[in-house]
Amino acid sequence: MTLRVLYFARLRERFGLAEESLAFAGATAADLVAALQARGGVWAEELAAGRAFRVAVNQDIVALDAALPDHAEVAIFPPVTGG
Amino acid sequence: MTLRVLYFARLRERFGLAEESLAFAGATAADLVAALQARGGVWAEELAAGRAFRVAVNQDIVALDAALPDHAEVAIFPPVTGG
Amino acid sequence: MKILVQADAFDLGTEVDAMRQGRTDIGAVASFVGLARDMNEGSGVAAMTLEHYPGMTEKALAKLIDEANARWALLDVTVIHRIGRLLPGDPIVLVAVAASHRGEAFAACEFIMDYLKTQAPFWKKEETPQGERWVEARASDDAAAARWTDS
Amino acid sequence: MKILVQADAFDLGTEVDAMRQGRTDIGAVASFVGLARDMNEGSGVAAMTLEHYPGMTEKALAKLIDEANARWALLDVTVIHRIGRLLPGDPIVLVAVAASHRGEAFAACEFIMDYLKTQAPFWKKEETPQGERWVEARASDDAAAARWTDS
Repeated sequence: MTLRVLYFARLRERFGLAEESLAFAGATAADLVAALQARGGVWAEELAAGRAFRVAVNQDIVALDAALPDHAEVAIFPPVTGG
Repeated sequence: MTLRVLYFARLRERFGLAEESLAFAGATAADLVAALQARGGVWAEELAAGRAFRVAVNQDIVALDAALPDHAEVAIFPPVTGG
Repeated sequence: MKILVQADAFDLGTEVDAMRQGRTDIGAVASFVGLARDMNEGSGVAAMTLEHYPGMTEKALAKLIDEANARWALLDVTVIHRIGRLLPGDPIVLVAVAASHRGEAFAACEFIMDYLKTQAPFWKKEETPQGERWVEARASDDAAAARWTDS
Repeated sequence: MKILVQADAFDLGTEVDAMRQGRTDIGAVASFVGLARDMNEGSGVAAMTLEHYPGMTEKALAKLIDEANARWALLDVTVIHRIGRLLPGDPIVLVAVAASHRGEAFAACEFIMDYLKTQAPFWKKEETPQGERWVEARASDDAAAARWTDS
């Protein structure tokens, strides 16, 4: 499937990337995170188990076991700090 | 002792009196209330045991066993309903 | 700290701006405005008149604010309560609390309102189609104030 | 209901007056303004920049308000959150809730703020003498939001 993946705030800066289009063979948010970790470097570091980040699918925050629909807009970002 | 006694809101209207100066022989707020009840009529009715009213001495709400200093400003009024 | 008992209307924006003016240490302002409603206890209310106990009113409000300051780290508090005749939609009371953080500001603002409702000597008389009537104190207001002594 | 995400400043008085305009059924308006402080985590903050996730932000705020409406009988809600670069003393966020009675207004206003702090996709970057830094999420904010699921 094809995904649009967005990064925000500290993760956007660390990855040097705000957005990408991704051909993806997995099923869940956890599979996507694993695929991104496999890139190594800052990706492995920031998305390591135990690091705090959030995943949103089509603009709703989801748990890592959430299924990803084709053409989903997936966003990965640090815990929010507005307000 | 001499007291200045003030009445507010519904009690002021029922007693037909906003303020009076009173020569008083008792010691506590309860004694004053008993003296006023002894007037009979609306006084006995409004200040009967079980009726909700408040007593303030020198502008602080007090319990009925509070002592009354000479020349105290005593106020008797219904439970408050501002805000 | 500012305490006013007045017949005139007040303006929430003006009061909160005055608290903030020239300061950069305030992180949170919680505020409350109570308004006269057109309906109470099931009947229409055309107007209300607020009576108070001059002298004690200001003293009681200052005591509430002192107690809030003793409980929470506050940067500023404003309380304004109107008296006299008010129409539905008119603002009656304003409480605004400035603090570094929101938890303190919210708690102190609600505490002051809850205590004001049971401790400050104001009384409301309503004009209804059935005639004038004094508003009765509510058990729910006593319960709201009691919450703060349990914690 | 009004939700705005904007770079421009907002005015508390104007927003609350807009809620009240022409209504006589509102008895209580609880409101909150969060402001940029000159100090955080022990160091001076010269300015901050707020980033957000366009699209999701509005959706997340609407969801918070829907949840507040489901929990309490509310008459109107306004939420405004600023984005972009802000200086100490600048207002960041406004939440105002109108209801018939104060209990609902206070609870919903604090609920919306607590959830906004943990659910709405905004991020703050501060300018300090030690350089720029992203603000870290606080455990106390998670705890504040969790209170509402325990009750």
